[in-house]
Amino acid sequence: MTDTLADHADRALRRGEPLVELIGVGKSYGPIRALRDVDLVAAAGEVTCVLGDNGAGKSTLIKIISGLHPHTAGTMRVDRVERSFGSPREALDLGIATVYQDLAVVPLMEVWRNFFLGSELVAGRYPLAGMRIREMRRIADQELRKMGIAVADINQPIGTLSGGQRQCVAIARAVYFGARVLILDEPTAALGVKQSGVVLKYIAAARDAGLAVVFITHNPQHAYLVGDHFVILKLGAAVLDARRGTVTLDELTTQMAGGDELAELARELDRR
Amino acid sequence: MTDTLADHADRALRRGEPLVELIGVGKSYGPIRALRDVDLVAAAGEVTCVLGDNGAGKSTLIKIISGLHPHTAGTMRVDRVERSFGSPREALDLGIATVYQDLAVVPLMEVWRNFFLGSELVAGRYPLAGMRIREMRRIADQELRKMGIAVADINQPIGTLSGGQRQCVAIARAVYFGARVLILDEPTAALGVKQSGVVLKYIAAARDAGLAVVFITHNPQHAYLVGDHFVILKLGAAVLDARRGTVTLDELTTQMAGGDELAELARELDRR
Amino acid sequence: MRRSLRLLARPEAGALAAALVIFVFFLVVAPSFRSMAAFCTVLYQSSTIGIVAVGVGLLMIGGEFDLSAGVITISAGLVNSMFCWYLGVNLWAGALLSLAFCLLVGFLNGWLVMRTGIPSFLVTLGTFFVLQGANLGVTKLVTGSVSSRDISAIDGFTSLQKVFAWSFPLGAATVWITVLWWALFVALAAWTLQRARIGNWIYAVGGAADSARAVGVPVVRTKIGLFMTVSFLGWFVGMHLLYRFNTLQAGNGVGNEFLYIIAAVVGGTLLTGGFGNAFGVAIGAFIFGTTSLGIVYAGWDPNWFKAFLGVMLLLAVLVNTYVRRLSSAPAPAAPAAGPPVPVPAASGKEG
Amino acid sequence: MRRSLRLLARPEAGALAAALVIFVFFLVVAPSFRSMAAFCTVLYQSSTIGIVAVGVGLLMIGGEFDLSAGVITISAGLVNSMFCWYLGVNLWAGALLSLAFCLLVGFLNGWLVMRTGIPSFLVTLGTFFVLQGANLGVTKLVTGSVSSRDISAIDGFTSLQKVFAWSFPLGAATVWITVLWWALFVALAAWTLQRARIGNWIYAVGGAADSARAVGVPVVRTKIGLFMTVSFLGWFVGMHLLYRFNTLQAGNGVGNEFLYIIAAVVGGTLLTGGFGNAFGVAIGAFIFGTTSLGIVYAGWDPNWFKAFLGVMLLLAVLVNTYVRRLSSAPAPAAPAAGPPVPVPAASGKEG
Amino acid sequence: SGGRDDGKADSDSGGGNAAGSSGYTVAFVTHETPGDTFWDKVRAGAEQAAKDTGVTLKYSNDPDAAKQAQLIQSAVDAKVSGIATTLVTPDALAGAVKSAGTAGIPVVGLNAGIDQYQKLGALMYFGSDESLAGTSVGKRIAAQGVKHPLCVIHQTGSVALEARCAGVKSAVPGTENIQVNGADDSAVTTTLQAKLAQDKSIDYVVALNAQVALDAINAKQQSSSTAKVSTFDLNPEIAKRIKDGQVEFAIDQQPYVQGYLAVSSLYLYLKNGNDIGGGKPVLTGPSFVDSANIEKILPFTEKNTR
Ligand SMILES: Nc1ncnc2c1ncn2[C@@H]1O[C@H](COP(=O)(O)OP(=O)(O)OP(=O)(O)O)[C@@H](O)[C@H]1O
Ligand SMILES: Nc1ncnc2c1ncn2[C@@H]1O[C@H](COP(=O)(O)OP(=O)(O)OP(=O)(O)O)[C@@H](O)[C@H]1O
Ligand SMILES: [Mg+2]
Ligand SMILES: [Mg+2]
Repeated sequence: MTDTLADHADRALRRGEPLVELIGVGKSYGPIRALRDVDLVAAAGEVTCVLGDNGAGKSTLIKIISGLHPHTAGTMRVDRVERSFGSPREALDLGIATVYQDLAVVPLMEVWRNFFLGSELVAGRYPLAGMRIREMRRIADQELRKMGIAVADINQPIGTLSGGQRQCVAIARAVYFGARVLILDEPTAALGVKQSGVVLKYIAAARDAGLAVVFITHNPQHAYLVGDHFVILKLGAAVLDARRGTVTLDELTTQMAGGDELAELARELDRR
Repeated sequence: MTDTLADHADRALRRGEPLVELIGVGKSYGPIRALRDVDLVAAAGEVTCVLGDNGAGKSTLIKIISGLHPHTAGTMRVDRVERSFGSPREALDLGIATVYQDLAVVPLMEVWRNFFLGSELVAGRYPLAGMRIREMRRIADQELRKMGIAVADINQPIGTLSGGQRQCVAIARAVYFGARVLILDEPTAALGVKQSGVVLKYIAAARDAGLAVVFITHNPQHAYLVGDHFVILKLGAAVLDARRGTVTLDELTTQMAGGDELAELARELDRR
Repeated sequence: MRRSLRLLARPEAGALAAALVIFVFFLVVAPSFRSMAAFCTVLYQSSTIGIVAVGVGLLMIGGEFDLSAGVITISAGLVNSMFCWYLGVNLWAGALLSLAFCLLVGFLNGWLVMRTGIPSFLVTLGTFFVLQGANLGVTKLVTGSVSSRDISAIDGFTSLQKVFAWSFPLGAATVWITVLWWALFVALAAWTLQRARIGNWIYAVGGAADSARAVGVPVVRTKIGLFMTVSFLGWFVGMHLLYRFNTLQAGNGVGNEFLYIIAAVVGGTLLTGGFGNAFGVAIGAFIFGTTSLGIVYAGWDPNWFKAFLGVMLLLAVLVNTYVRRLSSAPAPAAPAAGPPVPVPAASGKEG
Repeated sequence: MRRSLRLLARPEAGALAAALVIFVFFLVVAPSFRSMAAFCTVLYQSSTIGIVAVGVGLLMIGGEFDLSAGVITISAGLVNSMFCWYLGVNLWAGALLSLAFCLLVGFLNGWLVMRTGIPSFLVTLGTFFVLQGANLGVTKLVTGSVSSRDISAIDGFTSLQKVFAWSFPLGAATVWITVLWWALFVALAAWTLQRARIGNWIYAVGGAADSARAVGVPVVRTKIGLFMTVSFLGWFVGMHLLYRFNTLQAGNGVGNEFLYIIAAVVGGTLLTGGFGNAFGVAIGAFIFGTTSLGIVYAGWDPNWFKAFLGVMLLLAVLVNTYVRRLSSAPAPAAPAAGPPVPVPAASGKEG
Repeated sequence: SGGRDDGKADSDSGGGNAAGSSGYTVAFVTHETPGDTFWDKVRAGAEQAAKDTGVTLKYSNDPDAAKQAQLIQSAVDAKVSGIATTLVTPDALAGAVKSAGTAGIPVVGLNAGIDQYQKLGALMYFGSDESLAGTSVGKRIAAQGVKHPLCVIHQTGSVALEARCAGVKSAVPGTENIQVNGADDSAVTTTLQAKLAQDKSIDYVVALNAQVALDAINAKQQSSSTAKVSTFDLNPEIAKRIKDGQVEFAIDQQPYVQGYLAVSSLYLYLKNGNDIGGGKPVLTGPSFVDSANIEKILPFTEKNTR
């Protein structure tokens, strides 16, 4: 899998260089303020983990970076240039690829078509040029197999896949097309232990290939396995912003769960 | 929260009595065999955990129990009576409530309407009897608060909630209406540490109130915290079927992840 | 509670604003529009569209179409009229027979849709053609012409006319009973949608039928019930036509099915189902009635009638959309591509 | 590859079977249907519906409707005819002007839909009314009557007729060039949908516009392009009508928009978008052509025409659904409520 | 060449009163389906009369009987001075016409309703009689030995069209009806083509409007049928076809006259209390247009007055 990433990664990336910077970013949905005054840096060769309660604004944050919603306050810089994306296309064109929590797949379309949607391989530059279908099928199949997912038929509508299989397609797609920045919104949520492991390996490989990775997860263990930088959101605001080394896994877990509640839970549930 | 469960639980339940039994159950989607020859017992006062890879057939299994698809082979018994459900209504009427992986909410409808959908509180028995709306709002709000979720407005369309918030609504609903059997398909997938804890507490409380719980999860830790019985599916067939005590957490994790791969992963990713 | 009231009021607020704009516009440009008589005529015209439109609106909220809703009004009248004329029996018997017939057609529509999985658009298109053909074929067979015979001399006519086509003067104006019936049906539908359990089910089967089924909503029964409601209201309007005009043209009614759909959609019903409101549909019918008669009152060139109608409709929808946006203040939509979240105002595939 | 071919062939297999059943049925019951001439007539009739239906099918796969597709054919012809007749210029200039006009209308339709978030059903309903009114109003203004004048004497007529309305004898039968054009457009659309990148986008914007946008599909441009494709094909048929019949009735074309939609849906296009197939749409048009003429060839009672049409259409759709179920062998649907998974055959809100 | 002939573009300019100068407003309500040539001429006649008499004309139309009744009602609401209306569905319109009477507004009937207009309370009637016109056509073609004519109904369920065909059938029992989609010329052509191929014994096609007659000629050529064609109503194209013999004749009920007389009679009634027709209907047709008189009529069809 490292080959895929290495093949596609932008070779001009230098470790530590900030690719995406958010400064005081805020976002309101009408009367609802989902995000306020958040700072975040996604640097090349680093994994930034965003953690937080349900409804804390994590998805909102990454939707801003990936161009799905424009932000309503603060500034965003990509490659040190201030930007406000009008559409996800603009983000994609800057090499920012995203796995959305709600997946962004088209249920009635075949798996391989979903994989290449928006970035089809074509045989020529004229408008109705044929797609290189055979190649697209092969690549889609191959990338999925690398994640340990063998779908019965790469031509089946993606709506007939299991939840986890769909998740894998979305991840494989983002990894394949993420040239500079890779954003993942709870990629391991629907995945089993094995597939989660594969995804974590992907994240590590992307980091090693020099990409900037933004990784949203509810699992502090997962975050701690690969993260360089941890941001915890609470009610739309950042309550913790720490580099690896300045925070331990236990601290992270405690922060996320709201202090002692977790200890109590473990005690309560402990049956042994 | 125990109050909710105790209030609604069927008082006639006796611990250990099998409420749902599957014997050699199989299911094909046209040419695709998603499930073959699976045995499973959900007994009152016990938590049965179903684990397995993505696409192993876990959701298919619970869809059979909850009446969404009929099975194509084997037999299912509910309360020792052989049954094949024609619709989820029949399952609900037998006190079987389900949280589906894809949630089964109606995005455009208000949160409280979704909460009570299919089981509305009405003021009378005549056809156009008014619903007890105020009461329904209060209950929905209260049940969500118990899970630590305070939605800004119980009247907002559920489609505007975050992924985790929606999950909480679905869980709260099933818990509230689950009188005898509670089925949960990856309920904690989109949840943070705190909310996951709450859900596990619910499961424990349901068990203690005498309900039979079927709990699908990818998280062996979660499963081990509450489970009495563990079934691991692989490619549609059961590969492990063990009671608590005959299996350790490590064995469970290893079985799920396919042996040594996990150890290798931990080694590979270990950066400390 | 305040907040919730605001939300409940939202869907029809836009339609209401649009109706007001159009109404005031015609008050200004058409002097003869400024009378109680004209207003009553508009109300009457709106009610004949609006009664069936209420049912069609419910059905569309429930995620289905009924293209046979226009011709069934005529079928209803013809069954009643020809049965009684041919056999010479009391008209009440014919009216009941006709009711049974219409309910059966509605049931068949719904049953076929649910049983075969064929889209309701196609199933009811089939019914539409069949009814249209049967109206003509049977009428010619029975009466030898393309219109039914005058039934005003048959027993039961006066009492039925009282029920379905009664009118009373109000100053210089005439108020038709259909307007009152319309108000009643709208109120009933509004209650059902907002307060009754079945209303919850209607929204659910239209918004996400599979999810609704999964939580135990009787999807099949709800949808079949909606089809039958539409045919019932079609029967009602058919009775009105028959007892107001005594005879019916067998070829009429065609095209009205789209007026009903237009009224529903102008009133804010989502074409893809799951969102809408009974008052909105009523206002949609009123907008249509006002516009089509307003143009006449204003005395504009009838060659351009349709063009005016089109422009007015577009205006109404624009005002509607604009006001609803204002009042619900949703996420500032990403430029051009429509809001990405299911905020009803402009969501779904139409967004 | 074998497997994939089977899958690609699937959507239209049902429609094809239905077409064959209907065709053979009429071969059996109508002796005069059994001739090359009759077949060519059916093909011609199908092509005049089918050409626009291809575009409408693409648009519906892309999740939108165009109700103005019927009248725009007449608008196209009228613009060409009246411009050249009034100014006495070469007809080619008028044809190009008309093309520009039609593309503009298509663009406006699409732009309004995307910009305002108003459902395309309403926007194009507005355009439909406006065009219908303008056709009549302008024609009356320019020519003083409600039909355009004979243009067969104006320069460029013969060459344009060669392009749009040429025909050649084939034995006793006449083959119209529209049939060839139709085949070409269908082939092009089929290529686009199956093989071109834009086809991928069309399915995506119809199946899940928000998801498509999220992965970088230019949703707005794709949809506007689809609206313009429909107007282009409308223009094409308008040119055929003009150069075949020389004069046009300003009130014509109304109602055809639904024939296009019917052809698309009978051919297996999902009314809610995201699923369908160019060949399917073509077969849908052919089924419609065969049925409506077959009834005439069979000499059945014309009073019942619509009833026969309705029954035949329902039959066609039933055969289509049944064959598709068989060939794709999806999950055995839960009784009555339709399959709970998005297997296209009968999914979506219509399921 | 071949375009508009600049010389005669503005035919009906000329003197006369400006509209409205006599102070009367006449509502003119018909069952026109928009875009029909026939009704266009009725309206042209009405407009000319309005211009000549200084009446303000309000024309409106709807083919649906209930909506037509509604249009009459709105004219009553608008307190016009007089109403001219077609009475194609007398029973359905009776209520609205009565309410005009109650409001003291004079009503005249035109085009259809010759037997019922008096019962409804209309003062005068100008028109032909659809079934009489049909019978005249039937008699004329029966005299040529026609056995099996085809009568083409281009609007489903239209009372007026059915009456014409019934008239033809009363004179030629072998008459067969066919329904076509009048809004689509290619559909009309192919349907007729199919019918002519299906039944070779059809020896005559009676079209009920001019455009359908043109389509019938097309269909005839395509199916190499020898059936002859005649039509109701005129337009410039048909006039030319009559001249070159492709259409045998057209039966004309002089729509322009119907419109003109309906408005001017109301004017005279209001102004002067006149009663045209002396309590009897005034017939404007049927009159035949064939090769014998086409030369005289051709120029008028070009001007849209015949
Ligand atoms: N409607 C369907 N049609 C065809 N195949 C299906 C359908 N539903 C599920 N499948 C297939 O059946 C298999 C089992 O699916 P299922 O959803 O039960 O898996 P799962 O164990 O729940 O996986 P996950 O953990 O990813 O949710 C998968 O291979 C899936 O592609
Ligand atoms: N389109 C919208 N309209 C209104 N409110 C919204 C919208 N989208 C999100 N919200 C609200 O914004 C808040 C943040 O939502 P977001 O989806 O960013 O949370 P999240 O951190 O991703 O949660 P989760 O972990 O549950 O996915 C929530 O309260 C949610 O209800
Ligand atoms: Mg989220
Ligand atoms: Mg699953």
